[in-house]
Amino acid sequence: MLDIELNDIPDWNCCAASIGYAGGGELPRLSLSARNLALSEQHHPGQHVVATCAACWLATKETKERLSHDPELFAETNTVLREAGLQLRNETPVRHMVEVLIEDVGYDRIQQAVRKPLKDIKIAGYVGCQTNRPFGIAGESYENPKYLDKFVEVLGGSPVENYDKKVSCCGGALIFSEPEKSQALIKDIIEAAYDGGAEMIVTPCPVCQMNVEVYQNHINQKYGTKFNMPVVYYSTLMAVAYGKSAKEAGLDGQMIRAKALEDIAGR
Amino acid sequence: MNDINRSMLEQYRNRFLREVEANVEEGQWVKMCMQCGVCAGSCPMGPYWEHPPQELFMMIRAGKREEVLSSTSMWMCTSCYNCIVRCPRELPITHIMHGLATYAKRLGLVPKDQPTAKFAQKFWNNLTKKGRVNELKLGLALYFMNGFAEGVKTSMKMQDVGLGMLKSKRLDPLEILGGHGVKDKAGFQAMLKKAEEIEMAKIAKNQAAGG
Amino acid sequence: MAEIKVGAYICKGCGLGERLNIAALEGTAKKAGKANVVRSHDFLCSQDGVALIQADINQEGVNRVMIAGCSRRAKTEAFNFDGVSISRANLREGVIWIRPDTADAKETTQDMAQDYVAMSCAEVRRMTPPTANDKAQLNRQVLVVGGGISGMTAALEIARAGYKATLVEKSAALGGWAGKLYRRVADRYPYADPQSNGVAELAAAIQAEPGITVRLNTLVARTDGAPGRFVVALASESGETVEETFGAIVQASGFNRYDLANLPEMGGGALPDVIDQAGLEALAVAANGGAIKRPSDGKEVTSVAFVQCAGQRSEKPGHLPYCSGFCCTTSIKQAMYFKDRNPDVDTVILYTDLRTPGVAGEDFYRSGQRKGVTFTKGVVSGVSQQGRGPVVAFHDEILNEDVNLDVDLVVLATGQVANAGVNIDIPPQADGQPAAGQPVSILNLGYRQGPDLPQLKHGFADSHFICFPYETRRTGIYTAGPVRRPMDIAQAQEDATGAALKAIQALENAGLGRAAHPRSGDLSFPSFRREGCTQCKRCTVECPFGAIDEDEQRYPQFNEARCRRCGTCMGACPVRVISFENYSVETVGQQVKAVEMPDEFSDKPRTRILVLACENDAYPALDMAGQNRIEYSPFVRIIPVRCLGSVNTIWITDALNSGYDGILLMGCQKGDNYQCHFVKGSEMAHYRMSKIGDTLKGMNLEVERVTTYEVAITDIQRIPALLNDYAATIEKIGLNPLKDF
Amino acid sequence: MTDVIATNQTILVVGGGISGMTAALEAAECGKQVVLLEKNPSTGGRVSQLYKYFPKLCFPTCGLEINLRRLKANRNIRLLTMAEVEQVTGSPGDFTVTVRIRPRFVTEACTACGDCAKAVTSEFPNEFDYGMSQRKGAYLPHNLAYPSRYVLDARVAGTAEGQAAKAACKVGAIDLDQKEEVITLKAGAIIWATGWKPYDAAKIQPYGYDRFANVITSVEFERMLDPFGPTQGKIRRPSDGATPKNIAFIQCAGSRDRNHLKQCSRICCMATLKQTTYVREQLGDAAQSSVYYIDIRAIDRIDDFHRRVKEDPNVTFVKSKVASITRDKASNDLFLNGVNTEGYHRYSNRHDLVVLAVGMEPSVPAGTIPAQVRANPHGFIELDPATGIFGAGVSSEALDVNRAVQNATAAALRAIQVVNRVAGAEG
Repeated sequence: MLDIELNDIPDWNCCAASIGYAGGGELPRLSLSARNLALSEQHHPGQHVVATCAACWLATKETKERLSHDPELFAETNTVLREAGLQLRNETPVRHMVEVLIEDVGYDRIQQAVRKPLKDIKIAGYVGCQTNRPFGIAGESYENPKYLDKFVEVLGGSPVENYDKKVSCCGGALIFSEPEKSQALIKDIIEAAYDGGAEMIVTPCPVCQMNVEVYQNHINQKYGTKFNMPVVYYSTLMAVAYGKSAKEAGLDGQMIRAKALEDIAGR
Repeated sequence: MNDINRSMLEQYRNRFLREVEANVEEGQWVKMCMQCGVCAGSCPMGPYWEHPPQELFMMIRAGKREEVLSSTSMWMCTSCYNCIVRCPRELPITHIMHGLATYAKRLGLVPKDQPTAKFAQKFWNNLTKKGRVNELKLGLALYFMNGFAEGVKTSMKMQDVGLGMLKSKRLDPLEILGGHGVKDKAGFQAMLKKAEEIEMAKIAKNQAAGG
Repeated sequence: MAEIKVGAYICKGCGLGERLNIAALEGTAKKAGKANVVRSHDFLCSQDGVALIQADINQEGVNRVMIAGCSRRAKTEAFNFDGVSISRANLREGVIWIRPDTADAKETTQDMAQDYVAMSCAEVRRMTPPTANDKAQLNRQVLVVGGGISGMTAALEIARAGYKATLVEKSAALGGWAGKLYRRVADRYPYADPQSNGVAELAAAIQAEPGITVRLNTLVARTDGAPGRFVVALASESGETVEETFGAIVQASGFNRYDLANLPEMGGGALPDVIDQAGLEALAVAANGGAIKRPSDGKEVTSVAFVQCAGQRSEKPGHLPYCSGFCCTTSIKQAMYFKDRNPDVDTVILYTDLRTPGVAGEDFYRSGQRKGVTFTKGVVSGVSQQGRGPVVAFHDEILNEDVNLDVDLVVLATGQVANAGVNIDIPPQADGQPAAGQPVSILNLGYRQGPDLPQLKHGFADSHFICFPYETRRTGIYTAGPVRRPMDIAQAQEDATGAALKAIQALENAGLGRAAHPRSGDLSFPSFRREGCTQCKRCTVECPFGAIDEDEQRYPQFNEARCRRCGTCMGACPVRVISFENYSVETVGQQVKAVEMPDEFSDKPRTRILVLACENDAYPALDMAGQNRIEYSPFVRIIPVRCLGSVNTIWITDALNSGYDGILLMGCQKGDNYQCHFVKGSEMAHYRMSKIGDTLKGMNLEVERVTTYEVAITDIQRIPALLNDYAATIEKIGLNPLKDF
Repeated sequence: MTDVIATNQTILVVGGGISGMTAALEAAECGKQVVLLEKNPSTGGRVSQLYKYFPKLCFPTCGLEINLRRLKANRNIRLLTMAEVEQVTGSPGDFTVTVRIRPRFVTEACTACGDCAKAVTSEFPNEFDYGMSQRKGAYLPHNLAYPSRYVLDARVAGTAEGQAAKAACKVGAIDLDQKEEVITLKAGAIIWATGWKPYDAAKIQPYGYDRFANVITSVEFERMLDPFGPTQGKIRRPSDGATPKNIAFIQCAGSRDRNHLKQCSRICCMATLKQTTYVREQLGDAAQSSVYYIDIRAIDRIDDFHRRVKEDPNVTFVKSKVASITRDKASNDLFLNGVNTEGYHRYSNRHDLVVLAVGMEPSVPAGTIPAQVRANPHGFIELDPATGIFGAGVSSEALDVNRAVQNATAAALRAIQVVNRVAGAEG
């Protein structure tokens, strides 16, 4: 529909997100993403590496950046890659899916493709951390990025203006090791969305999506709140707006069902 | 106290800053801190830090080796990068926190039962086994990480989450059969082994040279 | 001297024509004003209007021009005629803009305007176009006192501008403190490393500069005269003294080292390995790139602590209450001496506020950090000797704990003590010699008011003005470098260059007999009637600029080139023998008298209030009140004065005798934070007016009838309010009983 | 057509703020010919927008009045307003400068009587008040504006209001046909005194200047104190006009920060200490001031002033760079979040007004000057006599007024050295 074609990096490996550090040191961690980049250069020369996950994008892009600024580290990485029969030229642009949508496709074309505008749905655009920092989307500020709101707008929804917790952290991987502390953060994120009059939260980050959605019961138990806030991935919004069925849009995958979207998809 | 720790103590005596610069990821940035505290104020886990980053940096300069490396503080980092983007002096604080954590772990100074340390280790083990993370195994391992009894409680507590995610097909039940990982496992693991070697070689050098 | 011919020109523009009876004003100018030529014009500041006036000057021989229209502060460039005296009756800002355009205000407004016309005619009739004094002479030679980096720079910059400089240094070599530095702080991007102190290069440049004469081992034995004709006796070590004349003087006498013995609690003077920054420079010079060794046992220094603000920023006796500004970067630089050679040396800088301002400062700070210098925010409680070396006890402000730091060497960052010579505010002994404990004089001025420059604060000979850092109370003598204010080398060189310009400007002005700032270009200067003078010395004592000496017969000697034309002497003179060609007891006194006093049979309101307003602040504020159409009493008659210091009490008594009901003086803020542009003028006026109370009682008058206010140029709303309140007060106490005598 | 007599012995001064005026006056009072350019309609620059100077707490207009009197009296200086340098070619002793002059639509004939302003109704954000107030389309920039001539805003010049203004002017000073013109003139030496502008506070995102009404800048705070300013001299909260009781001052707002200006702007600490005295003077014990700082840089004698302020029980100092500001929607109060690094104390302090001590940015970054100058990467001019172009005031370094004037006086001599060499060569 927006004619973007993605192909898997053959035999990709996990980037260790930003939690590998207890086990692996600097070089082992960097080599993980370096391997993916090397594979991409080998199998899809000239293609961009596009990540749909914030953590993957950040880890991969950071690797690219640090290796290009640190010759010694770059050399060591290649020594390491040789063990896997690989070599890295480090020439591949690393991009986030959102970047591709905004910069290559553009809001206009995203809008043109809309079949079922998300009318009268108030949506809090929760950008989170790693899609936003330290790289972020060109031209956006760290504290109050606007692209997700624009996104909601072009899909026909109405964004929550200056959503207070737009870029605050959901605890990321610490949701596992420090559940109480992380859930406290999540509580604020959802609370702020309700304050802004949101019916649902949209996010470009899978980690955020999961963390903010799946722990609402626990938060309700602990804090006596009555949260029942759907949290959807931005692609879900697009799918619905572009006329896909609830199933195709993966709405059945929501633990907290996004009724408003299901209705539109059902029409 | 393990051997590396013992010999590092020997080599660096009271010059902890030099030790950090030589052995900790991005450690050479520590000296650039001007104690404005913007990192400490920007951290989402702020309230739980025993010593916030800027204070850790001051402690490093003051040679408080034991206190720093056995602190739980750097394990509070959620990698949200807020400190990095706000730091007026360009310190890659997130990485320094990760680096301190790694170093503390190598020196065997991590406080017992530090949950993030344990989880991060489990995550790493899980990942390095096959090159990809098996979420369900990781999940289970995680819930049992504090021993059996605790584990039962946790998994009960988390049951709905687990089931809910199964229902919503977020976790592929097949994964329990360990279906899914990199094909070139040998190369993958050789790569990681080599990387580890190179780093440990450096550290060994510093042990000898004292930075 | 051609006969006086007054031309009165009345403008009808800006609504004056509509609001005022111009014919009546012309009448006033003719009758009361005795103007020889009277004309009105629709738009006097137009080319046509200006041409009209110029034509009268050329053809009619008009040599006194009275312009009634806008304020003297407006259209100054248009009404700028050579060879004639000009006065301005302020009918716009001063009358129609501050009065309502109503029927019942019409008469009082007109009265106001007519009085101002009469006053300006009276004033201009008593003015003569000033001619520069005949003693004016151009001398392109500048004396620079002090051969440190400031003095060397000043001399070089003066010579490079095509003037001549004589550089006098008391020691045997040029360079001063800078010459003793191993390296100086970087003065160019990237502001990263210590660099050569630059003294050798400067000295070579001075050598090569034919315009500069260097005199080493030489002191200034005596300085007489004035800008353009300073006569200076230079005494060399050998005892011979030469006399030279100079157009202006730059004093770059620098600073003295703070005495470490004042800091025993820090080990100052007591512990061998506790030194000051100058001490460390000496060690570094001795090491000459090698390892720096500590004094006590010559051990190579492996750890050093720098204690910032040692004996500074503190009210304790013997301490310096100020921050010397340069010490933070200097300590960073000195820490680099160690780090650049051996990164393993531990260097700690203990500070409370790290003061590295600007681009240069912050870059240098970062560079220090990059080189591994440790910066600790800590308050040092003391330094003691324990075993082999000193131990610094301090409270770490960040980690909030007390620490004892063992080091090989401690460097105390002590401050600069100004070397400004004798403090002339401390009265000399009976024999005229400086009071005990006073340092030796630097300039040995033969001035009535003392041998050196007045000091501002903490012993520094600085200007009090933010906008005018080179304002000096001894015209033609400018301080530069740390004698003016604590500063580093880069600033001192900037400062020296600025002072060099002021010196050149002073000698050029002196050559033309022109006043220096703030009355720049004024050619008039005070003269006195010798036969009338009672030798009371008030003028010589009260001159804010020490411009007036006493000659052999103890008469005042005016040294016009030193004079700043404020008129404080004129205000001081009890027998009124001092006057300027264009500003005198007469020019103001006659304005006071020119105001029409309605007699007891008049049906007009009879209150009249005389306002003597400082032309620098009060008068502009009044203009701006007009600009904003803020109303005030129609009974005030305002006369601008050069400075409240020039107000002679005769004006007050004459005014009261001629029937004014009250007199208001408006001058600038006095006291420690004085804003008076002539330093003491406002102060003097307040003092003199405080004395007038008795006179008033003698005349059976209420003290309120003479009131003095401190105002500022920003009191655009306050001043009209003050005038109105005062008018109300006068209403309350009633008319002046002397009115109708 | 503006005609200017200038030779290769003329000194061109670019910028009519206090540094440029000083350089021009000091040179002219040495007998030199000077052309002074100012891009705004009137001289005075940044300092004319300040309420008081530190540490004397005296009024900038006081010194401005003196300088204006010197300027009016001096025939060696030719002042061109609304003029900007387009290009400089040539070499020391022989520069050719092209200058673009925007139309004022009001001629020298103007008497500043104000009739035109009465005839014009439309209003525009007042630049002099940083847009905190409105001004007429025909206006005198401020009380001490010099030249004392009105300005007709280009946006009304072409309209019926322009005609109305023209009709209202009895002295025929309004010329609606004025066009932008470009002139070229000679100069022997150039003094570059284009000064500074406040750093754009909106770029400091964590402080929400662009989102929160009660977060203002230090320069805006100065304007509030002017009786003729946007709040008639009263300290007020923009959100509701209420009098603040608990004011925060945030230091290094845009300075000492790799995300913004790397340099320390030098003046901000003193400006804040000064502004706490405004609060004390106007609100007494009814208001508290809190200063959030990294280092208080009160150099030399000025440290006395620093100590005096510290003695004020209503002023507290917190060693901390504030991490972020959040707003209480109901009250529009602000929460400053951060850590006091002296002993690690977390805070989330409530304030009802926040003043950002914004840094100094060169108005014309040295790298963009249309001439050969020696520039450092921070955008300031470094001394290089070989160029014949000399920085004066803040175009050469972040300076306070006193140091800027000192620096401008030095620049005047450097320029004189060049033209005197020319004079010498030409005999």
